[in-house]
Amino acid sequence: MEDKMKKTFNKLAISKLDDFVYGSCPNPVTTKSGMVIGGGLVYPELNFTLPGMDVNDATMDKAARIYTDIITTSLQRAAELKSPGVLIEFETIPDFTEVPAYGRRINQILIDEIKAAADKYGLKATLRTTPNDLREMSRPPVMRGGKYWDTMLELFNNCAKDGTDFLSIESTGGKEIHDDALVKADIRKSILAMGVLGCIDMEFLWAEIVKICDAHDCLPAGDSACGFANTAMVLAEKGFIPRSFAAVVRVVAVPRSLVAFEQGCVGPDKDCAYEGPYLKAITGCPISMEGKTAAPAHMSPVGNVAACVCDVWSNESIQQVLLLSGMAPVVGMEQLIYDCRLMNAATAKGQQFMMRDLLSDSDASLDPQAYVLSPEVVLRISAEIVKATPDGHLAMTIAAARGAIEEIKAGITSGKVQADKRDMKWLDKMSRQIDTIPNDPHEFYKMMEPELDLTTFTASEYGL
Amino acid sequence: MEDKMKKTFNKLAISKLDDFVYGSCPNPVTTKSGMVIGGGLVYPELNFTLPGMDVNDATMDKAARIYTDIITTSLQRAAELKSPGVLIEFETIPDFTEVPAYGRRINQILIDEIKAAADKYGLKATLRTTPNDLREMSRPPVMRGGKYWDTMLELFNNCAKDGTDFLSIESTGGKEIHDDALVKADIRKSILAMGVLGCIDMEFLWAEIVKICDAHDCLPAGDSACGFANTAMVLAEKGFIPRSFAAVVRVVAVPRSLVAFEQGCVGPDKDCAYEGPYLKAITGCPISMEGKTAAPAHMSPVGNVAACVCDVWSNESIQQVLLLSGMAPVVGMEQLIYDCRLMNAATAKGQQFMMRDLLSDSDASLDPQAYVLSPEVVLRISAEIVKATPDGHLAMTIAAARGAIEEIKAGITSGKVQADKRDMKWLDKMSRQIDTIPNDPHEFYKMMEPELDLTTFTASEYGL
Amino acid sequence: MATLEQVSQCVVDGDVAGVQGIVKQLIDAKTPPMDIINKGLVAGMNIVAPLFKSGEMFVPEVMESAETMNKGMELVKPLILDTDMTTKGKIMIGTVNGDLHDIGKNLLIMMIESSGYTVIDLGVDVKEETFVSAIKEHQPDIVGMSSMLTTTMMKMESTVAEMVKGGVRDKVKVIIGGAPISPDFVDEVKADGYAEDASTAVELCDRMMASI
Amino acid sequence: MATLEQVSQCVVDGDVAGVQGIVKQLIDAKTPPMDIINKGLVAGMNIVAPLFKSGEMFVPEVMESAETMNKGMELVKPLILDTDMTTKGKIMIGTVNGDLHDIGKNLLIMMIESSGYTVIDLGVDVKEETFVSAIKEHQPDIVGMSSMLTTTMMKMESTVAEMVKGGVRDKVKVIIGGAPISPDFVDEVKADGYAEDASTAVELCDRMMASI
Ligand SMILES: [Zn+2]
Ligand SMILES: [Zn+2]
Ligand SMILES: [Zn+2]
Repeated sequence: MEDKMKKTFNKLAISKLDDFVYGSCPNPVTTKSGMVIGGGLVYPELNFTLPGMDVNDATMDKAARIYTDIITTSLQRAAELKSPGVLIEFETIPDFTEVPAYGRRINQILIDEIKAAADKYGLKATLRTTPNDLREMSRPPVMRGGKYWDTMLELFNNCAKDGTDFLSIESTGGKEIHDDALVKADIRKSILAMGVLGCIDMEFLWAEIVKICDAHDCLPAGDSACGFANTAMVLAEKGFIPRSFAAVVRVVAVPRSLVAFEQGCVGPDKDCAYEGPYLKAITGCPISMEGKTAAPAHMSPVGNVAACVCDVWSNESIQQVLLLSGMAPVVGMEQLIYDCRLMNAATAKGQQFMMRDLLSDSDASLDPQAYVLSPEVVLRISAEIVKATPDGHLAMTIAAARGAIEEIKAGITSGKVQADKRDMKWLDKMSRQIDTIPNDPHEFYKMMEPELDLTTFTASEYGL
Repeated sequence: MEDKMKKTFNKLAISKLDDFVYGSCPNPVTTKSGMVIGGGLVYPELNFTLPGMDVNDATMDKAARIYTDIITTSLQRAAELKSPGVLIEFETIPDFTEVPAYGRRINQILIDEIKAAADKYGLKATLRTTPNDLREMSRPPVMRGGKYWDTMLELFNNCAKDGTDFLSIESTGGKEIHDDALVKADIRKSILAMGVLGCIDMEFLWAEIVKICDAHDCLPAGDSACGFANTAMVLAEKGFIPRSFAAVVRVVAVPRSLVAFEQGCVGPDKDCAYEGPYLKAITGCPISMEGKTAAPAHMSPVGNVAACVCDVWSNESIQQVLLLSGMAPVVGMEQLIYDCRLMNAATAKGQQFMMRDLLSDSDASLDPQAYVLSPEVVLRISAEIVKATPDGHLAMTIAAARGAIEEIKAGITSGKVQADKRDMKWLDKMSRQIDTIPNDPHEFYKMMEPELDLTTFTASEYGL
Repeated sequence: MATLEQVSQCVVDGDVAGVQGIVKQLIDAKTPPMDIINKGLVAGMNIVAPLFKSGEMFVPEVMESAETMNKGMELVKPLILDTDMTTKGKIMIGTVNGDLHDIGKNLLIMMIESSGYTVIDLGVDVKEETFVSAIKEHQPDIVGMSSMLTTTMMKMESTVAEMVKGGVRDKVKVIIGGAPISPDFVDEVKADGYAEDASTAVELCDRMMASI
Repeated sequence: MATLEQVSQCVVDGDVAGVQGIVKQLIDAKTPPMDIINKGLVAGMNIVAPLFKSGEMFVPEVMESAETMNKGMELVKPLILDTDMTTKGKIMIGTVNGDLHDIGKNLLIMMIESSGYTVIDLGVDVKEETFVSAIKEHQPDIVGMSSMLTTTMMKMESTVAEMVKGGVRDKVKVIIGGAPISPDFVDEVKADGYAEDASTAVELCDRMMASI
């Protein structure tokens, strides 16, 4: 079993703290509308979803009206607030991917309204389309073919053809194993799920998505370990699993999400991929991040620190509900724009590094999950990850886990990060577990096989 | 007709830009729970309201459950995020003031749960109670007696007795005239409404509220020109009236809201009083402000600049509705805490002035309403206002209006603030109108009387 | 020689002081009074409305235009029969029980009135029974209710219920609006239409009248 | 000499490796098997549940406790009659049609099971008809439905409707939960109860069972 990296990242694209800041990166991306993402300014990225309702033939007109209303009012507000540009994410709901005609219809509405806002207000905007990873609708998941695969690719293809600027996905390869890793706080299983299964699956999946992008005037943007590391964050926030465990899982996700870039992604990486700062350090590509302004979608311990090196700043998602001032997506747009204004004002004065450090200082000492997102920690662990690149994804993932554990331990010991009294015990336990992992992914899989629930998982779907 | 100022502010409490920043002020206020407001840290202030529902005997149990749920979950989140302290505002809905037993019951729930959170988490929290100004329920309003006056004072009294820390109100004296001033963009009528009627009424009203506070262990916090200047902001945001007019109205509100401090208020002034920075400069007392994090309550052009010199940072209000992550008030608490963390992180590094300037830079040039909230403009106009103090409230209000007009004109001319092409015309028109105002408030009132709708307004209620 | 276009322009410019002079000239020149109204004064307001909607005119300017139109009307009205004066319809407006917000309601009334409707303003804090008895008295085509508070929006439902009880619900169209009101709320309170703001309210009324 | 307290402690500590040795000693010492279960194993889980709720124990620790309990049970079960084993009730759980989220559902099942209920797990993306046929087959006391998406929450309503049609609605209590679900939603979909999270779900089930 060999990694099929089209591109390899043997060294950091950004190695110095003085080059690592929000708004700019070595490989900025220019959109059709002329926004240069990573070219200096931080742009807002708005995502939104339907309120509680059924989606079917009978309700699609209503759904279309709701999306039309959301996009027109949000773009109008962006124009009123003189935003220099806006990224819109269309993260589909499962029904929209299952019935690609539904998803395509909404996608077209967004494309049309973005165009209309350009004409009406001179607003620059760009669209990211993120279909659902339908493959887990089969239980156990069927990863490389079958009706869900075909259906999902149909939506990717059609949206690319219709003029979407970016394609993304939150791919789920390995999740069927990782869910169990999370509730058992089992770091080995997490490493197997993301560092072996996830990487194998993303190589296959992203090779396909990149092909679709190449066939149309469309850019492959990136993936998110949302169902892995964000689920860990949510569970930690509820007190279900240790925060230190969730922090390590976050970093374990890095080599997995990096695979998208090895296969040709150019960014901006997905907003909910909090592993983004690592990807930016390693690849030099722009990233989208979300933090306090995404609180309507999920609470987090990383509300400010998440912004330190973002190139796009997102609200994650909000359903169309009426708040006192207006509809929630418009509120989200306004809040994002003010956040971006503040960061960009600092850049205009050459104070972006100082702002970055304040964003980091304000959170990093309060939670290990925030600590591992602080720029200097990110750079140190990223350096460990790329050192392991020649040895493949499993080695990189082990390096990520080890790096995170050592950094958090050192942070706790030196008082740089507060921790629960139980965290050190868990970190030690994780260290010991990682020491038992063999270097060969196949051997590792064989070792773990007895502990896997094989009713939820088909090894051959991963070429194992 | 003479102004009855118990305290006069003949000079600025803060006259230098280097002393004018968020989090600290010359006259900090210490709460029973040990928070020092204006003593260095910016604290969050959370306000919330019921979702769409009737309030009556049959539903009060439900309302009580909702308030209990809001306060417990919000304080829990504040504790989880390690907030150094929290201000809770109970801004009543009209039914709670009309039936003081309702308001008192909810107020007691908040007091109890604040106490419970102190015991459970060690969280410092404090309560501001803001009854409604019921007097406008009579049409024309009855300002100095009658059933609405008695009912309103009953709630003030009982909440003070029960242990509320702060009393506030958004008083409405003069609003019956000001509504018309707004839709006609008539600056003279605005000055009459706030600089004469509002000031006269607030002297009377706040003398009473301060008495109530003195009788109990309670502090008079301050008033807001919400129904005046915030209505102007909302109308300007809809494109109904000129932004420059709304900006001038904001500053016109300053002497009116200052009356609360002349009568003994100590702050923190009301969150929605965007005239707060002026009050802080003049009185040296702490202020609460709201901006981007209050977008669920109302959109605004001052999302960041509003924070420049705040001591408390508020969400204005949010109804109890479910968002994707949880209930909206908890989301509000989280967002406020992250905003405060960032400001406080800057203070910890001695970079609070730099942060203040970025907050200002990011908005001030984009809208005259933001421009008049930038700290240096605030200090300059405030200096003009206090110069007029010996001549009374009308003179101060005229000075405020003139100062605002001149500053905005100069800002537009020098390119410091963008304006609509029609703004300069409106500024000139306002200047000309102000030139016709006599110095004597009585004479001014007589001059304006023919233009007033006397069916909506009773002069004798203002001692005129 | 004064023209009907000049009358329109006066209205657009809100030239309260100048309009009567021009209208007088036209009357003296035997211009048909209904032309002065329809091709002059009302034509002017028909230019104003879209300018307001697109943000090129402010409310105070629209109010001056409306005042200018009324000034012109003062001179023309005595010259025509009452029956010649048409109204687009009769609309009754009120802020619901417990709610004191009136500035939005007043803007709405101004917009609706100057677009050619007859308006009956019930004011603020209007009790359920008051709506019903006023409907019986004035027989409006449309009843508009506004609410600005989450705790008064439910009064729309009880007001409609009271209309049903009073036997007048099917005699009027009911439209609603206000900050906490979403389009879905129309069904919930059994109303007929929703308007987001003053401009769209006029369009809504036009649609409602067309469907009566 | 081993004690029942030691058994409890093993469960609390999640001592999967050690529990069987101690249980064996107690069996050899003729401790009544039902005492080993109730005063040892179950007593341990009764300590665990509140520690989890207060945040002093993590889910993986609770899972180890549950596993420890099961290890102990393996030895004791053959010594008792099937009829001696009581269950607090039978609960059926599924994520609704179109929804793939299962981690929350699985946590819930673990918590409910280790508190003494028998659980039937229908999995994710459970069609309306599947709920109904499974109710007929397994005859649970309570049916729990979860949904994590605003666009699948409505499936709760259609599932309850299907239960009515299938004639099984009044044979079970229906409880619901999930991120987009608010307590008010219970009435909307005609369910019987709402749980905010796994801990409160157990309490809800206890209340529901008491009311049956
Ligand atoms: Zn995600
Ligand atoms: Zn997203
Ligand atoms: Zn207010």
